[in-house]
Amino acid sequence: MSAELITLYVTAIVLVAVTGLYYLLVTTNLIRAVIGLELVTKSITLGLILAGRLTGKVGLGQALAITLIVVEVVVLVVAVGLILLAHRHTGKVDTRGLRSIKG
Amino acid sequence: MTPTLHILLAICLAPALALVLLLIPSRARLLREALAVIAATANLGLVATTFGQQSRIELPWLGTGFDLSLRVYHTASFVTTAAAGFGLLVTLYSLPFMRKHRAHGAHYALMLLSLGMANGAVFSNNLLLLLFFWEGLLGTTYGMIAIGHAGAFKTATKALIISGVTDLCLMLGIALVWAQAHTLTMTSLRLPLEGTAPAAFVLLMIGAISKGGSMPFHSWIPDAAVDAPTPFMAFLPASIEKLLGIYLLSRLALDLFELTPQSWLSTLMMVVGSVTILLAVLMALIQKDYKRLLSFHAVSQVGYMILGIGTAVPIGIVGGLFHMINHAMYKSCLFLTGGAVERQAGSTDLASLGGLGRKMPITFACFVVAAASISGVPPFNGFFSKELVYDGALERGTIFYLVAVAGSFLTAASFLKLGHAAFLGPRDKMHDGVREAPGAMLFPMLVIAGFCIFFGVNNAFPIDQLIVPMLPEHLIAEARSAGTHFSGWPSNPTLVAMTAAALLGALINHGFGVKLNGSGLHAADHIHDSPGLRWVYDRAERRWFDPYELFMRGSAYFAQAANKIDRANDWLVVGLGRLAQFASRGVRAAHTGNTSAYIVWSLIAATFIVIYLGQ
Amino acid sequence: MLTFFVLVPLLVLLLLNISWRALPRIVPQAAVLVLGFADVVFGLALPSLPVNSEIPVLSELHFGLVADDLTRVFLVSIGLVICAAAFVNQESMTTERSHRNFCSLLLVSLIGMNGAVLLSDFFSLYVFLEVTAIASFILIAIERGIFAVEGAFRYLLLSAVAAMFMLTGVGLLVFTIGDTTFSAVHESLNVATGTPLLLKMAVGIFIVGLFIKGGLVPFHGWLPGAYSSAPPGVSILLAGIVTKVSGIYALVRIAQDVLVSDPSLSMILLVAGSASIVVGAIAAIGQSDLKRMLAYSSISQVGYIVLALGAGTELGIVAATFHLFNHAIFKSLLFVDSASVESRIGTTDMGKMGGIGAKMPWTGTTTGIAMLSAAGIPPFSGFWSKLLIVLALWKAGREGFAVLAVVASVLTLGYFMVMQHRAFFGKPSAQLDSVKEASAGYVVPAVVFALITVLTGVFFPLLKDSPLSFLLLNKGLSW
Amino acid sequence: MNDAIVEIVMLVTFVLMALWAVLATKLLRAVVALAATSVLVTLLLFKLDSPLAAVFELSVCAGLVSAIFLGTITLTQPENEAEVAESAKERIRRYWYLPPLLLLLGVALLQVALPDVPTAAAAGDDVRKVLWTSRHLDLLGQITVLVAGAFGVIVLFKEARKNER
Repeated sequence: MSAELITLYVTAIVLVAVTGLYYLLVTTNLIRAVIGLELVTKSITLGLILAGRLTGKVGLGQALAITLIVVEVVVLVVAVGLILLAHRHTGKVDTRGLRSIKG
Repeated sequence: MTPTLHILLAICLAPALALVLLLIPSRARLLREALAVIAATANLGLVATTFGQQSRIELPWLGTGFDLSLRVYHTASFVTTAAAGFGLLVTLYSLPFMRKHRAHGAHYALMLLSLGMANGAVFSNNLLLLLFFWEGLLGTTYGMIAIGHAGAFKTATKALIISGVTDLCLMLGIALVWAQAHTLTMTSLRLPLEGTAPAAFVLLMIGAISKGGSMPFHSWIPDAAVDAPTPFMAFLPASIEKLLGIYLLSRLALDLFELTPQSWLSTLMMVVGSVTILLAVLMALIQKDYKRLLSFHAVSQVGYMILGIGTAVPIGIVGGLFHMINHAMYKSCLFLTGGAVERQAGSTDLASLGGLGRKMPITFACFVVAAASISGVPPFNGFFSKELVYDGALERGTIFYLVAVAGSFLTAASFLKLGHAAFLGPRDKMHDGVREAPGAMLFPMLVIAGFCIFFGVNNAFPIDQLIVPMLPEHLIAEARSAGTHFSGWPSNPTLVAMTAAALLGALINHGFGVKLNGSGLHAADHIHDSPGLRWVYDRAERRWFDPYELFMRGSAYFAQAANKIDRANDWLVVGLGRLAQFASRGVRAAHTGNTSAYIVWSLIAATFIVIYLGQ
Repeated sequence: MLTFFVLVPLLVLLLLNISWRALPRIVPQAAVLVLGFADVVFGLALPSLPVNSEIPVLSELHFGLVADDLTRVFLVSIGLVICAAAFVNQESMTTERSHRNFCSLLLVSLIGMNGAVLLSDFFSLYVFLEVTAIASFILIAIERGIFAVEGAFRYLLLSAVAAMFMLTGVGLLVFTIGDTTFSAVHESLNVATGTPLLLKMAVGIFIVGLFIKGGLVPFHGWLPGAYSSAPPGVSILLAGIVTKVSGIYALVRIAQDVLVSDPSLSMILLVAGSASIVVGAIAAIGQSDLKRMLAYSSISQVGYIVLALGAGTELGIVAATFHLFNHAIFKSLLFVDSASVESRIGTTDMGKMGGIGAKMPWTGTTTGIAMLSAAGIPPFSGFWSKLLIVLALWKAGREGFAVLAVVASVLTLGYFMVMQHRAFFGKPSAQLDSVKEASAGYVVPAVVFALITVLTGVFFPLLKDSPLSFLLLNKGLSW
Repeated sequence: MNDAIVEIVMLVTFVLMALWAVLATKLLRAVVALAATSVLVTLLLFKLDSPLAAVFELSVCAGLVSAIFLGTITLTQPENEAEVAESAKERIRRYWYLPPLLLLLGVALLQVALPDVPTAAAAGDDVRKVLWTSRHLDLLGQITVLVAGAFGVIVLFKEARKNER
């Protein structure tokens, strides 16, 4: 792999992570926030594999990525469950409905 | 029992039983009371059997080379036995007195805890360990005041702050000792008073005399007298804290530092003692509340002890130490009579009392013995210790002697007033149904009054057997070579005559006052109104001489633009509270409930961390 | 060892849920209590247990587990807090089914925490912390109220951000040395003459994730909401142990085994610790809700632990661990007490409690003990750990931070006094006339914790030479 | 060379798909874009010699996750178009500082990371072997996580519906 290609990989990973994080922060829709979260997870998966590939530990990278995918999907399921509950209470999937605990 | 186990048990048993006591539900009141009495008795037994033992116990701590060492020796046995004795008597007294109190269990638990702490403080042979127990005692003091009536919280806080500050002084003093001697083991300390040692001495002395309740660290005691339960007053400020404070002071003056009569520190102590004697007794004279009057005497009398020990001559020291034990007796006895009056007559306001002597004869008799004792009437114990102190003071300077005698005069005058107002004179109709206090309350009073007489008539026993062995060898040798006799009738007839004159003067003054002002309660008003003193009193009543109040008031002026609060105490609590609340409101306003904002905080901080690491 | 702490609970968890309906309520409850108690017992007795696997099939595998004194302290704390949570939950949870789910999730949480304190690998740490975190999200929302959902979702989002940081750190570790075990990272950090910047950065970024999970200022946004909206039993679990294992345990482990006395790490810890102490205490003063005040107080106390780690010395680590143990005890105790008050008057608003101490003496007294311990008043255990913290900072030449720690103690005392004054002291209002002491399920754990606080405090001087000396990590300390 | 161009195209598409997921006005399209991003990650994983992880990514992320999202969208109320546009405007006004901040974080990472890029190594150990020999603790973790997820479904979904009835 050439150095330029690696730079490109890293740039793409950082860009997607930044996009996802930005989206997570600014959106008022709970589902969209979770979509932002998923984007970051994807870039991290790719990053782990890339890191493993570059140090010659593809197996390690894959092992970590698989565990990561399983863990994150369960987090997603719980998040969706919470969103549905919030929807049941407030009738919306809006972050502004979840701002009552403060101070 | 090995000595180690014995001493550890003496320190831990009472607190442990206190915890057990708290576990007993409040419905099983009798069980609680029984346990409290058993614990106090066991404590007395444990410490009394250490008499005659000599041992040191080292508990290595954290493997640091820093030993928590305890030491059993005559002085410690004596002081703890006295403390335990008072503990037991006050416990007995509390049985009827505290029966209906809502914090019944906490009272006994805190008393037992205090006993354990006091034992620990006296047995510790390491200044840091002593500090630990000292602070623990501060905590129990706080608790015991706070369980008084609803407003006692404030007084408790005042006590906590004053004692906290002086304990900080103690801490600094210990640090200075460490810096100079590189050890905190008390038996291996003997610092010459040079370099930073005088500063250390003064700081440690502040800690000691503040526990003793000397001016200017006294101001919480009169407040506590009104707010806290009476047994507390008889227990901590009147006896245990005095014993501890004077114990530490004597250790400072006798062992830890090389204090000589030539040293300016000796003079300083004598000045503090004299000022305390005079100012506090002047305040006591004008009080119109039984317990508050007594509490100012508790302050005043500690002045005699400081004066006596401060003289740094054997006879004065013996007098100071003897006065310590005597004072603990008659003052707790007086507080107990105060409590009996409060319980039976429902008030301690002298204006509403009167003529109780016939209704409560035994209480009155105990009062008379204790009052005669505190005024220094022969042959009660107070007379002999005061004479010793006078002797020592005269050796160092006539002015100190005169102040001490003047204090005696005023003491006698104020007790004549108190006895007259409470027990003699016309009886209020309200008190027709008043009866003598129950036996459990009379018993401790009688025992203590008996000791007052015994220690007076037979003063050779306490002085020669208990007090003199507390002195270091070289002082005993010095006294022996000078042919000084401590016990028996005072050797200087001039001093006795002076005392007699002072007491007689007090009696005449009282008669004069009663005639002038019409009643026993107002018998001291002419002193109050006399030209020079009136100005002082007016200001004292406005608490000008209370450093705590002064400090608080100063802060209040500073903040008057912000809020109009006359009591400086309130300002500190409320003002600092407001400041904290204001800051808190700012912090809380930042927590808007917006999750994104929280994540952004984290990201900003994370950016800083990454940049910092990247350098 | 793994068998005891991870496999057995997992097996029990599965068994409990296979035969779902047949089991009476007491069975899952008992299972949690037994397993939690086993944690305490094994934690106390661990040195005599074999470190490698006992099961023949698994004996080939080496899990790279650690079982030092730090682990033991945590195992004991985990067991104690889990038992308390189960006790309190037994009383407070109304429906049968949510109680069973609660017990099962408690077991999940137990597995996650046991695993987390035993392992020695950055990525496995992430996995087990996520296990604990997921159990916590569900537990917070187990009664499905809107506030609980909000608290849980906020926790989930910030926890996800934390996971991102941790994974970025792991990614960088794989990228630089191709290994994620503690020992490998430690060796690589020491081998090079100049510490490789990227490697340190990787650990640093991982630590940012731990900061979020541990709720340090300014990473703490989720914590007050999660603590105060959770059901009583869950608050105890979260405040007592979950955030400590997920954030602080790993920090201690890294400070002890990986980045040993690294100056830049020390600086970060010191700054984050001080910020947490001050901001947490100030925010706590203004709270009117008991649980929320306790949550901010938690932030402040965690600040002390991190500050002690920032000293960068062995004494600092000992002080941090001991304070952590104490904190687990007294903070759980405070949450147990808030639960018992809530069980009687149905609210945690301190304005409505005035003078409840007179009506609920056990609760009032134990709260007082916990409060004094938290403020560092002798002879309670908190005094000793705070003393050790201040000493550690002073010895490390961080005098300014030592002074800060002492001064902030006054703030701690301040907000607890406000709390005591408003909630427990004073004259009970007329509405509270019929209030009685809470039931045994609350009082028993409260008294046990209070006893631990008092006994540890009183006998601390003897701790060094006792079988409990592992609480001080068995270090040969010198001042 | 040809190979590299394919990878570059895939990377660019990956970024574009992520941007589409973010910019899509309709939630449904955003989910589809997310699935597409997932597919591209799968392809990139294949390119990086990680077939097993790729399969996982495809089945779990592109499949299961999308299904979960679709289910959520159908269960909840649709968004109001005007509100979405409004909030998009507000977000630019309020959070203008975020992209620079995040980029700063990213660039800081890149700056540190890039100088040390190791020379590419050949594909090494086998993933199954790694999983079973040195990462079995993670497997235990996975099992527990899945159990926890099952409880999440029980607690958060199942009972919610029961109560609604």
